[in-house]
Amino acid sequence: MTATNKAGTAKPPLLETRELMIKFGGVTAANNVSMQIEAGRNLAIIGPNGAGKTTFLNICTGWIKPRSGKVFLEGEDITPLPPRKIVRRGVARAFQIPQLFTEHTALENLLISAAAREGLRNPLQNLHNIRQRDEMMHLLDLVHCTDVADRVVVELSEGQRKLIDIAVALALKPRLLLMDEPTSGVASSQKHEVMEILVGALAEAGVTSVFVEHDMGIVARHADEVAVWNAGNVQLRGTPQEILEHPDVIRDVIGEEVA
Amino acid sequence: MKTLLTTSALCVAMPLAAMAADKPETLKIGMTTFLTGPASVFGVPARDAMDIFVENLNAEGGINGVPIEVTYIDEGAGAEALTSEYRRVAQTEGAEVMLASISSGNCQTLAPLAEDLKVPNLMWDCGTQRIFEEQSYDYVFRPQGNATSEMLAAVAYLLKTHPDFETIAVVNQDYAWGRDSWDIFHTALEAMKPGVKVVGEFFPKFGAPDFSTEISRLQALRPDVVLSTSWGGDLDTFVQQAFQRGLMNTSTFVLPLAESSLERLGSSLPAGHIVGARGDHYFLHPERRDDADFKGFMEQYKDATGDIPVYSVFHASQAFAALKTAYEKAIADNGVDWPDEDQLLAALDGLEFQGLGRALHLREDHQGVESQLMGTSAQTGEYPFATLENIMIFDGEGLLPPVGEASIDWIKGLDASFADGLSVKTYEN
Amino acid sequence: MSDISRHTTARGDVKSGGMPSLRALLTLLAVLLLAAVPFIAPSMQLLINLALAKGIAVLGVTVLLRAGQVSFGHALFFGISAYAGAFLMASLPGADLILVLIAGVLGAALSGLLVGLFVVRYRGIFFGMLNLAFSMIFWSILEKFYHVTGGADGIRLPRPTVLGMALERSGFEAVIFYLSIALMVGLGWFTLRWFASPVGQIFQTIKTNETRLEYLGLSPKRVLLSGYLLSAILCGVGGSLMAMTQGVVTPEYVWWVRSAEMVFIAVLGGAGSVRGAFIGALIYEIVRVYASAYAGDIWQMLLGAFLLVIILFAPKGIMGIADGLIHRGGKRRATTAEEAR
Amino acid sequence: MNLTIFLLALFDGISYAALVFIVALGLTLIFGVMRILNVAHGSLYAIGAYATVSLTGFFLALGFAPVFAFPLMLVSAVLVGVLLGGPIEWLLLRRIYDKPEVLQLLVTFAVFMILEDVQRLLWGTQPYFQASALQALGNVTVFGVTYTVYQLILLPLVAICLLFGLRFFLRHTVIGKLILATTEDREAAQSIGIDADRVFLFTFVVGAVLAGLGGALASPTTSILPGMGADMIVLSFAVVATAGLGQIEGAAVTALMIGLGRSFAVYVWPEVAVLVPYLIMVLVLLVRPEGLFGSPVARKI
Repeated sequence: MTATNKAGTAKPPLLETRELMIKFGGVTAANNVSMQIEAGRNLAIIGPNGAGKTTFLNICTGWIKPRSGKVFLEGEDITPLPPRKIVRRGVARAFQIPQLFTEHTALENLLISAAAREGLRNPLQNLHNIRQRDEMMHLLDLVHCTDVADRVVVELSEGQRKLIDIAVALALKPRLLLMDEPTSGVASSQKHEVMEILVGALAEAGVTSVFVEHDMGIVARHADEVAVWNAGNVQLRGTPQEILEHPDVIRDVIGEEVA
Repeated sequence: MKTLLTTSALCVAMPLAAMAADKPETLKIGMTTFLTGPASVFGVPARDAMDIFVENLNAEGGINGVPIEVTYIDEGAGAEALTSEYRRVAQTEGAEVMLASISSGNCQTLAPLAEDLKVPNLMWDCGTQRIFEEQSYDYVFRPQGNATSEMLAAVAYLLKTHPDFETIAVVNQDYAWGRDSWDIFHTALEAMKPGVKVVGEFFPKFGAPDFSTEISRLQALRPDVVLSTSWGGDLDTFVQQAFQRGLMNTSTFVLPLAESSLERLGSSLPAGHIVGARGDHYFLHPERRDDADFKGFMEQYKDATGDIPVYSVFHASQAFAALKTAYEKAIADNGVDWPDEDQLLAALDGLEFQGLGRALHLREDHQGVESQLMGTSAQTGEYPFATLENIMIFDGEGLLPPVGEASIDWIKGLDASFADGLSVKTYEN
Repeated sequence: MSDISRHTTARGDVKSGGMPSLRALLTLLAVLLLAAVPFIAPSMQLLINLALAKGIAVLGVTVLLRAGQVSFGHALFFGISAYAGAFLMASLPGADLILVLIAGVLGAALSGLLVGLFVVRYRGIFFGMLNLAFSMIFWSILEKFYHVTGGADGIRLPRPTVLGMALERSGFEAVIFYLSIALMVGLGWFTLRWFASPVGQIFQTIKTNETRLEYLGLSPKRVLLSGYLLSAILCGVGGSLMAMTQGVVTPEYVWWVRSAEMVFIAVLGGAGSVRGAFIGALIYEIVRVYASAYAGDIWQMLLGAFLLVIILFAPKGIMGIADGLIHRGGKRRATTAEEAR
Repeated sequence: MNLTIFLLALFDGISYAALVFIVALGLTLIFGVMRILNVAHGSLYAIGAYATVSLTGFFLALGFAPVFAFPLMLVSAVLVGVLLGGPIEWLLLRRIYDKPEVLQLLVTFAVFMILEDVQRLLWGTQPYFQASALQALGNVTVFGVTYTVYQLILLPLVAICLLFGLRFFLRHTVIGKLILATTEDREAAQSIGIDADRVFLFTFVVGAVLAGLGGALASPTTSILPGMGADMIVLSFAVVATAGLGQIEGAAVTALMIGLGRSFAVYVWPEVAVLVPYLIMVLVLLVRPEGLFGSPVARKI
């Protein structure tokens, strides 16, 4: 994956958007967004509420269709595809509000994810007996949720659900993982620890990630690259250090965080 | 050796054993009838009547000292409940005779079942002519006429009273009875009066709440005659709406089942329309109304229910009469205390019996030969509803195809002289 | 007989990994008791046979309930299968029982696929209503096209042969009865396994989160369709058995009240429970027949009141009550895959 | 098809549509506000008809003029709403608002089964007919075709009044606005002090009154007999679903479509007349899943 970067322009970027436009009512949620996401990096997206960050993730995964503009995955136009087909091409997603099968246990959520990935069709095999069970237990271990493996999702804490949500996405073995505020709902004392675990897991699996984040401390420590969103477009892009020291960012974004 | 002896002893004993059954404490019979659903307009009166017949007979000591006990089965509860209940009553409760049923569909289901269960079954009210024409049964009998005799009587009456009509339209319920009865009526018309033009055929769905559309079309078509073999709420609604819209002033209605709606229709059935009763069933039966038993029953029934009896009550009376007569005949013929099944079946063959109407008899194919009464509606003021005048009672024999022949084929071979050849008695009212 | 008990013990073994649990034991006993009915209570045989046929159809409704969907038109597949069998018998007199069953199930599967392709776009009330509309269309056709379908009186379905043998009523009824028991055990076992399998588990997520389903790379419509097909086939098997047991098929098979009745039974037995479908059907049929025999005027009212009591006071149905009794005092673990077994 | 026949079909369709609309109106109102599809609606319709027939018969026997039948229809409808609708909501539905849709539907189905037998116990199995209201208004002849004033003029008039009356009520009265607010967002409405329980009770009673009124208005033209409710409920379901659940104006348009479709079918292709409502429903829903006038609900993630 990292080879792509070194090869330079020979290979198209992992994900690229060109001139995305969309409006909801009178609000411009995406205003001519053109962006490239290179493989092998963890890109953080920051910006005030309503800047269009989640909309960007929605468009990239096909949940919302842009009025104009296109999305490319390794050079292939995926704009018209429904989310499931984009997922099948290696783009997974975790959500701000965890999207889990609430009547299933944490482990079952992962097993179902693995089953979806492998396309298991045998109607006589028990879900708990599938070959990928150990792999999923390992994944649960990665997100430090082994102890709640057999608990039904509705019984879990918000933070645990966020982690399971990410693990479910990781279980698909994606190339690119899009996360919407991965640490919201996690106790602030544990945020860094959780991010540590996550980034480690991503690195181990060789997954590129894009995550929307409000906590600048997290961004500073765990992102390889930062994109600042404002009024439906990327305002700035750079290394965490460059961005966090930029006066506009200090004024618009960090100021708001403090407020 | 010993076995041989026993066997031969048994052989000797067998015919004797077959000669007499143990006299039961009660004669159990099962009767299927509609207690729920639209057809309960027939089912409930028949049950009420049956209760009266049974009570009366038991008060006299029953049949040869054996009182009768009836178990009713609701035809309205659906086919599964009906068949399983039928079996339960016939097998577990030990009913000796079953009376089934009102619905032709149920008759077609239950007739083969009765045959398989080997329980004598009197088809007391269903109209389909097909039963004995398509199959022969040992255990199934019909103590009443069928669609063929009923429709032919209506055709004959129409031809006798309105010889000059040219166009006809039909509005029948969309189910087997509505379709079959029109097939017979239409085939008969074509054979006996070939020039008649059918200007409209409507089959609104069973239980339709509204006939405005059909009536609008009939008003545009202006047929001389409108036929409807509908019954119950459908017939009431249709006649009421037709009356309201003035259709009954411009066309003559032929309503072969309207006897059962006379009381409910009240003043909405004007004078001059043709009314039938699926047999010679009429609470003012011109030949029977002065008889003591007829009058007595009418009063008893009126006291019990507050209504005048409709044809299903007559059919119940015929089934009951057939049952009672068959047992008495079997007992007398064999000189036994109580007949066994074979003796009962033998007695039923060719049985003659009389219910509230004229006497009937069963043909060799087990089909009953029933007279048919037709009349014309009249509002005399004597009752708050229409009564009949110009009543004709047709002898049933001429209205049925010969044994073994299918109705439709037989009717196709009839001609204009058919109506004149029938044996009929006419009464002013 | 022997193969029936083998099926049952096999299920018991799988369930608890070799240790027959109380539940498996009770199930085995219940099946054995049912199989003994022709000997101990012959007059109940027909009634129970009809209940079993209906139970298999209710199992189809149960499958959909697992995905949180309720169909008010599944009598459609029940009826299509029954009529397919009747038409087959009409055009091919003396056809074999197996052939009638196959024709019925094929008809149900095919129509299930066609109707399913449309209705899987809907959820909740609309899903239920659209199913209702399809069943009512078929019902109207049956009633209306009298010359083909026999109208409201339906079509008689003569007794099919059994493996080439023409049987008397009693023999045929015995065959149908044990066939129904075998199918109940076989299909019940299959459905249990299917519920616990990856496909079945994915199907049940329709109830909780379709967004995640889509983001697992799966089409919720396709997923729902797979279960819809299974449910149509199960209804089809039930319809064929019912038609052969009754010997007649009528449009009443498809009437909406019949569909509602299936949902009724599924909820009565315990919404989503495989055993509940059959227990519910048995209880329903028995209550209904005896209520109509002994309270001819108010049997509907009794059934309605019965349903109200169940929903208000025991919403998990009879299986919920039974579970409560079995597990009383014991710890209750509620993982879905476990429950599915 | 000449003009006369066209007009005939038109009249038939309109009078039929008016009646169906009145019944469907109550159903869609209840669903719109409470998200409950009330299967027992058909029974309330039937009981409204029975009550009208009995009351009218009683008062006519006392020597009242036939015109008196009209106020009695209203009385019957209100009786159905208050004596049946009220307790059904109060005793049963209130307990199940938090239960799954399936159970809610089944509760109303159970009520339907019970009420079917109640009708039979109270009124027996013989059909009733009470046409004095119809006769009181007489006939009108249009283009050589006789039609009853009741069906051609009164029924459509009542339907139109109800349509606009209910619109006005919901949008321009305090109670109406409370109902709409509760419909939009029940929790928000409760948080600003609206008693949702009372709104629901009121809505259900109004819906039941409309069902009863439908039956009352139908009674002069049709036989009242057991089972009449089951047919009506399926038909009004079809109207309501085709229109979009909770759409009042939509229900009017759909009822008209179904009424006209049916009456024209009788002239063009009688065999499919019964199929028309369901065909329209399936076709509409295939193209517009949320119904003709319903709006799609966006899923939020």
